[in-house]
Amino acid sequence: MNAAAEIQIESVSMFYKDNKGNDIHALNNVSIDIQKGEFISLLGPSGCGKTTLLRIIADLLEPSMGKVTVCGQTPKETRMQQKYGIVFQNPVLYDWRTVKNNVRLPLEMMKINKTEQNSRIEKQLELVGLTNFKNHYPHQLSGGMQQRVGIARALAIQPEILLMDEPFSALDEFTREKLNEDLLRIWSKTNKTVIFVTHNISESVFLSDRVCVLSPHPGRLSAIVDIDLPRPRTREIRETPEFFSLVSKIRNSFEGV
Amino acid sequence: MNAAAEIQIESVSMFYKDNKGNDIHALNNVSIDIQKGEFISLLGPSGCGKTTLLRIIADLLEPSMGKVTVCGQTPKETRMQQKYGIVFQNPVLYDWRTVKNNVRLPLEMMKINKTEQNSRIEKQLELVGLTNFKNHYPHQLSGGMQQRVGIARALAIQPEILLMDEPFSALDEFTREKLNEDLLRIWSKTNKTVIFVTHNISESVFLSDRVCVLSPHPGRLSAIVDIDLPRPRTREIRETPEFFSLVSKIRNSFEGV
Amino acid sequence: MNKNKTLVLLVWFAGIFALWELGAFSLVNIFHDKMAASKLPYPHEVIATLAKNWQTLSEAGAVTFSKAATGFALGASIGIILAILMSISKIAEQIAFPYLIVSQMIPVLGLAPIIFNLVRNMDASRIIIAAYITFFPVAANMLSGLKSVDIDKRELMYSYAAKKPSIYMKLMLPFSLPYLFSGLKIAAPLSVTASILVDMLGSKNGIGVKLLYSLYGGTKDIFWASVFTSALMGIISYFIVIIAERIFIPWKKEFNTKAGED
Amino acid sequence: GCGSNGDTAASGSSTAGSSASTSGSSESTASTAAPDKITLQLKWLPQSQFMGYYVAQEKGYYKEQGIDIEILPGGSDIIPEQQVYNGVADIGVTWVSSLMKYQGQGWDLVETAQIFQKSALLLVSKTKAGIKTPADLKGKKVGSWFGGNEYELYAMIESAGLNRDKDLKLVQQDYTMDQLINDEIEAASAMTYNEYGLLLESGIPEAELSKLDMNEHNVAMLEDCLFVNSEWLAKNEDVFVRFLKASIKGWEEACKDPEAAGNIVFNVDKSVSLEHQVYMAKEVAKLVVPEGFDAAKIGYIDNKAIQQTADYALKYGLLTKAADISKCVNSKYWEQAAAK
Amino acid sequence: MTDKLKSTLWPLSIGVLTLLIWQLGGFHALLDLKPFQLPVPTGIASTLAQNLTKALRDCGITVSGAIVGMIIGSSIGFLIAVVATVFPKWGYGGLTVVSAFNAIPIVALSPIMNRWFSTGMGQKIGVVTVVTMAAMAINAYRGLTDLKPFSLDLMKSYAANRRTVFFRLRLPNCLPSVFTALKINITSSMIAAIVSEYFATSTSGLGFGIKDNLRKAEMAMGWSYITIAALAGIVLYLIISMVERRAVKWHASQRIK
Ligand SMILES: Nc1ncnc2c1ncn2[C@@H]1O[C@H](COP(=O)(O)OP(=O)(O)OP(=O)(O)O)[C@@H](O)[C@H]1O
Ligand SMILES: Nc1ncnc2c1ncn2[C@@H]1O[C@H](COP(=O)(O)OP(=O)(O)OP(=O)(O)O)[C@@H](O)[C@H]1O
Ligand SMILES: Cc1ncc(C[n+]2csc(CCO)c2C)c(N)n1
Ligand SMILES: [Mg+2]
Ligand SMILES: [Mg+2]
Repeated sequence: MNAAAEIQIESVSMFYKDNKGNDIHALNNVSIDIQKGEFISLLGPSGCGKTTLLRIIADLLEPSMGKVTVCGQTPKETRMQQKYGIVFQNPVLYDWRTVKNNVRLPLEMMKINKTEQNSRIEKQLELVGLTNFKNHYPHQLSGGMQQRVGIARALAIQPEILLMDEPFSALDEFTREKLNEDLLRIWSKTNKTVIFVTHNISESVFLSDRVCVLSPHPGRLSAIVDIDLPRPRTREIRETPEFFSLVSKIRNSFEGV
Repeated sequence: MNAAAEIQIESVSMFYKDNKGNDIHALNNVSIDIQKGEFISLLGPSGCGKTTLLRIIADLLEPSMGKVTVCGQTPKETRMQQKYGIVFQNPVLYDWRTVKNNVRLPLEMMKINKTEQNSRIEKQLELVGLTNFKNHYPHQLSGGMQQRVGIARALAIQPEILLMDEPFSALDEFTREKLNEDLLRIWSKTNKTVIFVTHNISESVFLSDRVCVLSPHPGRLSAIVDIDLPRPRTREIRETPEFFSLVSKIRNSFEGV
Repeated sequence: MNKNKTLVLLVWFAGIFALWELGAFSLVNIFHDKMAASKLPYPHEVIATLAKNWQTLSEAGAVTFSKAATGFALGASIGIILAILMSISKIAEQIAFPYLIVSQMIPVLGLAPIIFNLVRNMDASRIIIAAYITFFPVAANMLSGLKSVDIDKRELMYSYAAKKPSIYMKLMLPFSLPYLFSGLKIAAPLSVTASILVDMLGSKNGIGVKLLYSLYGGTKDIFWASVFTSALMGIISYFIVIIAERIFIPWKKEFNTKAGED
Repeated sequence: GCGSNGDTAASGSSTAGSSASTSGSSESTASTAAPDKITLQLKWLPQSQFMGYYVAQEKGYYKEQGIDIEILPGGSDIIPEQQVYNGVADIGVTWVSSLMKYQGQGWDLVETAQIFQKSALLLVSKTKAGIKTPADLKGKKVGSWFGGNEYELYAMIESAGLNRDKDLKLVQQDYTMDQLINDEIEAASAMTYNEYGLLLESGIPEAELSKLDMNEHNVAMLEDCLFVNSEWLAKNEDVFVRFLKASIKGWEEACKDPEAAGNIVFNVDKSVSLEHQVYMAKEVAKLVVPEGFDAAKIGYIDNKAIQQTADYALKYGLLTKAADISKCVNSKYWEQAAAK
Repeated sequence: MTDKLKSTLWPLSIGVLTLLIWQLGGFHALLDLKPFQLPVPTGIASTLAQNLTKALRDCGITVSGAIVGMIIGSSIGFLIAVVATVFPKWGYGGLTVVSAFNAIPIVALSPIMNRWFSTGMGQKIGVVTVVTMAAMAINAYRGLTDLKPFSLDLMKSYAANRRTVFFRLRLPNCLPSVFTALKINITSSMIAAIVSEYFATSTSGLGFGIKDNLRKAEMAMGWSYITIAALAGIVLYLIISMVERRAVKWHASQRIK
């Protein structure tokens, strides 16, 4: 156990109740230490507990067993200090707010002044390529566009800890790769901690310092793979043999499940 | 124009209205002929109009201009004959039905007898790996599991025409690849027409007879690529140079946008 | 209802009781209001009267309550049917809704003779009047539920070329159940009101009769005890709807309230 | 005009009309034939105001006449004229002026007996308000039930030379006396037999109250009478005569022993105290059989009083044209019934 | 535009047809009514024309009482819903209490309010207040608590306090329900105001006019007052639905074709 770790996940288990009152064992004894400024990915098959783990870290869910420490305090305290920025698996936009105002939402909450709000909104919408849609309502957007609004909203916070749950799953490969790079650029400038849920192995390799592979039923940590590719990473790195070998290493640890 | 085509899309354009009443040009003059039994993919960046086109074919939307013919009749007539099976981009499950009963929904509508219903449900849930969750409610499932229920529901219909809107986007690569193969197996056995929206190039190459690449703002057909890989296709084909060359061909046509 | 909620409810009623008691006390002793007994009588006295006359009041209450149930059943059914008709056709809604509002503006005093002439039977007229008073909130709520159905959920049905009956049975109705139940929660106590009003249209017994006679006969204590009884019936009817809601909406198991706030 | 007159009814005065006519008025045969069902619509709640009918019912006088009676209570939302015209009830109790108004509008209703011979309406005030004569009403807030009950007040006000719109403020009363007790109004409408008694029972001593009596100021209009739909009457003459017979007998008995009558009414409905019911019975007796009135003539229609009622109704705006008394009223059945 | 035209033309033409049937004695034949029981439209109209100023004055009195009472009652109802939302444990009782009030008939309430308020207006407002509380409380409660999945999680992740959650999430979310309640309350406030006037210490208002005239066999007068009440009700309803269309245009109910 590393005392200096920014996020300590200690033997976390999670049981849900099904509608007959039986336990569904979603996570089993997961322990991970995450360093400050680290970019870590959670990888695993559908239903293995990635979202569950993320929600526990974000204090949206209490673990049934075990404990999570974030910045030396409870997740709740961290949450109360507004240190989290979360991209949810479904975009969770507010129907009554336009794109612009959905992104503005957390900024209002953080008492950021209006001009700063506007400039951040501009910047993030630019980043995700939605500048022309800023006055649209969510129901007027395509699925991928909605997801991008959710990304812009989380990035606009410039959070200490960025939790992203399959943020790019609804995006085409090009937008995805572009946003991968943008994300890395932002991250390297600000040195925030990122926990990134994905089911795309090469994405996880491209982005992360470490990749945590979860196996399902119940969700267990089956491997942690260090990604020792140099940074800054650019598009070209995807073509290198090191990259491929890491991808297949992970794929194997995955398949071994 | 091919008179024998199962689905004829003729110069279809689509305008939405934004909230100021201005037109949003979503599709511009798209024409595609799709043969009976063909597996065709729609590929394109987020917001380029893939869903819009699919919805027009499915008679969920009227094109602003142009016309679509399906099986020699209007999409409406085809819809009324219950020939469509659709996987929506978000799973669209009914909260008040369990997994099992969500899959059952279209079967009830098609007046299929109860034993047949049950056997089809079993089979499809088996296929998507949700047998153990058949009595759960949608809110008790992970994102990817919900999407798989949507897939099972569409397959259970055994439709003439299968329209799939990014069905595997929330799935991990392994599940995805497995389902890719399952889908091909089912398709080759039944020889149904499939229109498959995806933003995953290699998936589109693996699955399709032809890949239609759309470019955005407004959505236009920028290329149609024939995939002349032999069938039946198995996992191994993904490693062949032909596969790679097709992928990069499409990637290029894509990037050329 | 669990023990906790019962307790909460008890605290509520105790609180209201105490406040009321205080109010009555100050009316008598601080404001020296000579109308105190009819403005705000001591609740303990009302309850004492209620206890003393429990036999007659509960009998009268039962008569009224059973009529309320009939009126409610009919009114709610009409409300649901109207809402469905209005949701099936926008034109129907545009035609009907304004006239439903108009219908609600016709007081029973003007309506009763017309209804009687229609059905030529006093008991039937009474039931119709009770239903007439009850149906509107059900219709309005149900309609707003039917109109709130997510568009993608509708499209799924549409893609199956589902017929109207299955669309309603399998989608629209289940979806709008929570809305319907809101309407029923409003309508259930209202049906007690309606039934009381119908009592007043020349019935021989019922809590409405007690209310009217005691009001005009100057028996203030019975009047207030009857008011309490009708309120109590309202609460009972409300709880019946709540129980029904639990039974009919099992999938709505508070998965929204689970994530509390700080 | 007052709708169809008594002629049509008179023409069928033979016993041919009714199927139950064979049982006639002989008191013994009633038990064999099925009794005729009759519904009576009261103008107000079941109280000693209507004790005659309750006594007759209780003592079986209707049964003796081969009548199965149902007495429908009234209330603030019930208009007896409409109930009878629509056929909800066969026979109704209402105030004469109100009936005249309906007749004037074309409702085919006819008065057949006058139960109350005097007006029972009072204007009651607290002595401290200083209202001793109608003229003292000037500048006061005066309560009325309206809806046809205001014309005696109009007559009283204008007979004192006051203008009812300018010289005082007439407001609506809610059928309780609370507004007077609460000093929201200075004078309130009250019936001698009911509201006035309620005031006393509420603890206000009689000495603190002053009342203006319509009869004393010669502005009385007739109140409780029996009326029917002419069409119905034509088909049910015999039953109706038998009904009148039993009712008169009931009233006679009730006025003889109001205490007992009050008790009988109390047993019908206990929401009002026995004490008040008995008080009411005693007061009502004074209206049905006033001093000097022959108890055998209960229900007698005094054309002079009717005429005065009609005159005031016309003068103070209830009626727009004079009522033809001969068509509004038909005494024939009462005469048949009263003839022993 | 044509849609708007249709939406007024249809009800209007039905109304005209109804009036015509009524005028020509259709209802009288059907219901076996005499014109002196139910006057014909022209009779009502000419009576109304003769007494228009008085009728309008009475209408003003009733409508203003109804509106003020509705505003107070709806506000109280809303407040109760808020309490029930913010303090779920305790607020639950408030909803029960409010439904108890809903079971006290106007006929009993009016004399009570006569004691409490010496003026007709005060009494009217008092009655309407009590009558309109429940519909608002119950509907607003549903609107405040029936949130889309995860929308509360989003707020929680911002460490939003109750106040913020309330104003930024619950309040906009409950708007559609509030409008439903207002539509119900429009009618119930009018009828409550009217019936309260049956017993008010005053001789003005539509209720007095209706009752006084109907009792005195002045049917045309009585029905002209009923007509005015109906018209006032419609106008109030139209105002509410116009505001609704503007305020909740993002909601599904405003988007169905
Ligand atoms: N509210 C709930 N009630 C009951 N079971 C639940 C609930 N939420 C999740 N589960 C179960 O917990 C397990 C893990 O779910 P989770 O959402 O964490 O998966 P995931 O790894 O995010 O999957 P995906 O990639 O499909 O999103 C699943 O088996 C799911 O059925
Ligand atoms: N209801 C609507 N109202 C207005 N504009 C809309 C509506 N639906 C879609 N659009 C617009 O039409 C364009 C195409 O949307 P569509 O959903 O077809 O994209 P897509 O190709 O499916 O994208 P994605 O991959 O992100 O799902 C987008 O620009 C979107 O903003
Ligand atoms: C419908 C109607 N309601 C009340 C009265 C007035 N009124 C007549 S008798 C009576 C009871 C006296 O105890 C009252 C209040 C009426 N004439 N008509
Ligand atoms: Mg997940
Ligand atoms: Mg799409």
